[in-house]
This record gives sequence, C-alpha cells and structure tokens, in this order.
Amino acid sequence: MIIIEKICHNITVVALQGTLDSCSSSQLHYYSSPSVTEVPLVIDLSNLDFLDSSGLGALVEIARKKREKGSDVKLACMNDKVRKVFEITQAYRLFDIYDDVEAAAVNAGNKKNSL
Amino acid sequence: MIIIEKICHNITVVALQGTLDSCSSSQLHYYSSPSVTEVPLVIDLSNLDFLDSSGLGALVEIARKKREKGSDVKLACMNDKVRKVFEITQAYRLFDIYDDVEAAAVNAGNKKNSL
Amino acid sequence: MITMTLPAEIRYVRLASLTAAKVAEIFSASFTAADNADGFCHAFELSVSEAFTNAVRYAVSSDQENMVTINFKGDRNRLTVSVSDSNPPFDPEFPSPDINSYPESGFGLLLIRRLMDTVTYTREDGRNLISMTKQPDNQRFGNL
Amino acid sequence: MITMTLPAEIRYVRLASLTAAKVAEIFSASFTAADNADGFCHAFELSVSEAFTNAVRYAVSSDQENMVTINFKGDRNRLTVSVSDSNPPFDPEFPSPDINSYPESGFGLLLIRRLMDTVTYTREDGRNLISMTKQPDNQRFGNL
Ligand SMILES: Nc1ncnc2c1ncn2[C@@H]1O[C@H](COP(=O)(O)OP(=O)(O)O)[C@@H](O)[C@H]1O
Ligand SMILES: Nc1ncnc2c1ncn2[C@@H]1O[C@H](COP(=O)(O)OP(=O)(O)O)[C@@H](O)[C@H]1O
Repeated sequence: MIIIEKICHNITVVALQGTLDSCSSSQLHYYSSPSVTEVPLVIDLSNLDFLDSSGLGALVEIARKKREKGSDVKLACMNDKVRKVFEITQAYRLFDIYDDVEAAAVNAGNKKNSL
Repeated sequence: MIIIEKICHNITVVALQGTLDSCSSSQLHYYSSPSVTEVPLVIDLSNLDFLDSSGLGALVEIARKKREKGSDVKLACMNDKVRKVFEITQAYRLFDIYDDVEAAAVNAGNKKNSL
Repeated sequence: MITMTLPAEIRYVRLASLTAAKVAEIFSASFTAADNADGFCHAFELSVSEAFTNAVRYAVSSDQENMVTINFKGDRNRLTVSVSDSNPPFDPEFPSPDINSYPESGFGLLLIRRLMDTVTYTREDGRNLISMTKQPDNQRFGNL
Repeated sequence: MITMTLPAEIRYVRLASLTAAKVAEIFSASFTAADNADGFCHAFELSVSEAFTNAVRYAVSSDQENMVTINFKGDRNRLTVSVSDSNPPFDPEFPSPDINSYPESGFGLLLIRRLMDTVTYTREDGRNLISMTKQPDNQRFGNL
C-alpha cells in the first residue's frame, strides 16, 4: 500500500493506494499513535483497491483513539468493494463517510454525526 | 484483452488493453483476415500491460499479410515491458514504431520504412 | 482443480487473494449468465484474504515450516475454494463482536459466511480445512 | 517454497504469469539493492508465460488430465521458478528463427534464455522440468 499525505482546508488528508489487508495494515499504526490522536484526519479511499477485515481493524482503531481525545477521522470515496466490508460488518455506523474529499475535509473538525 | 477501434486521420486505430498472450492472441486474427489485409492499420499499445511471444506472433502475422497486399500496420506507444519483447526477438526491425498514435496514423498509408 | 501451497507468512496474503480473484474471474467467464462477475470475484478475493490471514495469524510455531494449501475446484456452476492449515482446531461459527465496542478484529469468519453460499469446516489429519462455495449467478450477498 | 498446480489449459496462462510477477515482487521487496525490481518481475512474468504456454501447446492428450506444476524457490539472493509438464522431451537450446522471415512462433525459449541468468532443463519420471533462476540485482538482460 502507498500512503500519500496532502492538506485540504487545513486538514491532513491521507490517500491510500492499493491494498489494505493483514500485510499492510500496520502501515496505518502511526495514525493511531498518541502524538496525532488529537488531530482531525480525512482518509481518502478513492485509490484503495482492496480492503479486508484486518485493514478495517486499523481504521476502527484510529476512530476509537481519536474519539477518546475528542477528535475524529472521516472517510471519503469508498468504492463498491470497500463499501461491502463496511456493510457486512456494519462498520459504516462508526464512521462519517463522504462522497468526496472536499466535503470530508470541511467537516473534519466536527465530532461524529450521531445517528 | 479489450480491443477498442477508433478512427484517426481516416485510419482505423485499434487500441489494445490488458494482456496479449497465448490466450488472447486469437482475438487479433480478424485483423489478418483477407477482408481487411489491404486496409492500413495502426495498433495503439499504450494500454497493453503485457505481451508475450504468442502475442508478438499475432502482430507479425498481421504485418506479413498486409505487406503481401502492399499495405502496412504501424505500432504506437509501446511501454518498456512490450519493447523488451521487440528488442530480444529483434521484431522491431519488422515494424514502424511511433511514440504517438497521431504520427502513426499520418504515416499509416505509407509502406514500411526501409532500414 | 488448481492447487497452491504457500508458507504461512503474512507477506503472501495478497498473492493468495489475487490468485483467488483471478481464478474466480476465469471461472465466471464461462457463464454467460454471470451478470455479477465483479461481486463473485470479490467474494473469493476477500474470503481467501480472511482465511489465509487466519491460517498465518493462528499458526503455532513448529520445527517444520507451516504450509497453507489453497485449493480451487469448479463443479459445473459452482466454484469451491478451500484453505487448509496445521493450526489448532477452531469454531467456524465464531460469533462476531458488537461493532459499537470498536472491535479491531473478529470479523473474518463473518465476512466469509456472508459472502459465500456455503461454508464447511472439517478437521482431518491434524489440519483445519475451511471450504467455501459460491455460484456466479447467486446475488444473495455477493452483489457489489 | 511456493507451489502451484494447474490444468494444462490455455485459459490459465495469465494466472500463471501474474502469479510469477507477484512472487518476484514479494521476493525482490526483501532486497534493498534491487534497483531494477520492475525488470526482475517482468522477467519472471514473461518467462512463466512462455513456459506455461509451451506446456499447454505441446501437451499430448491422455486419459488423465495433464497438469502443469510451477514451483518458486528463493535461495538467499536468487529466485528460481521451475515449470514441469508431462509432454514429450524437447531441446531447450532450440534455435530461434530469423526474424526477417516473419516467423509467427519460435521465440519462447529465446526470451527465457535472454531474460534469466540461468536456465536448466531436465527430464525426470517422464516429465520435462525447465528451471529458471535470476538475481534481483543482475541487470545483464533484465533491465527495462
Ligand atoms: N485458521 C485458523 N486457525 C486457528 N484458529 C482460527 C483460524 N481461523 C479462525 N480461527 C479462530 O477463530 C476466531 C475468529 O476468526 P475471525 O472471525 O477471522 O476473527 P479474527 O481472526 O479477526 O479474530 C479467531 O480469533 C481464532 O481464534
Ligand atoms: N513444454 C514443452 N513441451 C514440449 N515441447 C516443447 C516445450 N517447450 C518447448 N518445446 C519445443 O521447443 C520448441 C521451441 O519452443 P519455443 O521457443 O517456445 O517456440 P514455439 O513454442 O513458439 O515454437 C517448440 O516448438 C517445441 O517443439
């Protein structure tokens, strides 16, 4: 997996490219480490070709750690294969999910929408 | 392999996408069939990810049949992996090879350049 | 019948899942009725990713190298993939955790059960064998 | 050691060559010195495409299904892939034809010999085994 960081509306946007599975999920550990848990984050999934439950676990960990500190992570642009994993596990309930990075970044400073 | 036909400068341009190997090479047989051997052709390789010697054989057959009828096939936009096959087999000697489709189409009506 | 044998190392997980996707693609190409080929291929890609990950993650270190075997078998209108390992036995009905507790694991077998038409588990000769079957035209859970 | 066994059917050729490319990618990832990983992976992708094609093309029909076995073995700084089939024996030094005669075939073994560092051919138990080895950092013919 390739990780590209960019800034959008003063928010760090992390674009994931390729495969997020049990082999590559540890590459996301940095984003749940104490030094960055308070910083809001957008994860751009538009070039993520494949996600499995281990990759999902890494995203869930980031969400939990950030929320414990009053911050949040927003997800943007998931394709149908990625969406399927969120549907079956019901993980869509844990995340604010946007169709574009722009909208995710604008809302990144807000707490998670309650259902 | 996906084959997309388009017209450029009144010349038929066939764009190959994906893999041209022993499984897919028969998809090119039409272009060496008697009904089209007299028609000049450009083959756009920009989206061809992989070529092997069976795929090369199909291209060589098209060139031979067209030249027998005084026509020609020009190749455009080969990537490094495809070029490697032309180098090792020296098949580059049999073809006029262009860096862009435009140039190939403009020259498609001409006989093969002599070396 | 296609067989692949791999060391139980996590660096091979994508090789396993890509192989599954490609086998499913070739298999579904023989069905004109397969109007959901993408979902069919993804079901195999994801299920094999989960099963191979588990085979590696729950491996018990031994003198011999642990090997994982992946087997594909097309049977008329169904494709079956089985993954076998030499790990301790496990419960294939393992209940998945409550998502609201932010679980970081526990969804592998749930995904497999939901993506596939049939899942069977057998224990034989000291090996686990999880066998997963799906029809290309079965849209129940496989559609993308 | 990774092993794949496939029926000798041409529809599996891309599965074979993609598997080779992926194994080579994983293997070369463990070499920081591999400044030509693309060429290394392509050498395996193309050589296996050629060897598997030949295994299918020159198969003799039999009662039993013909199977092709592909074997990968990483040995310190070299990756070896071998392809074995139950076809009649052949000459691995088969000379390639003159390109000026517009040959439509005959370049498979030439490509293998040029892309790989070492190629050996053995005949054992009624099977052909072509074994192809390359180092990731050997740029002789592998660079793209
Ligand atoms: N191949 C296996 N070998 C041994 N135990 C396994 C295997 N697959 C699954 N298990 C057991 O079943 C449980 C559930 O697996 P799974 O649903 O994939 O969730 P996870 O692996 O994320 O915990 C695992 O925690 C493990 O105890
Ligand atoms: N696996 C194989 N089984 C039997 N014969 C083979 C095999 N591989 C190669 N050969 C023989 O070697 C010759 C040269 O092979 P190759 O260089 O790949 O060219 P091509 O297959 O295009 O003729 C073939 O024509 C065939 O007679």
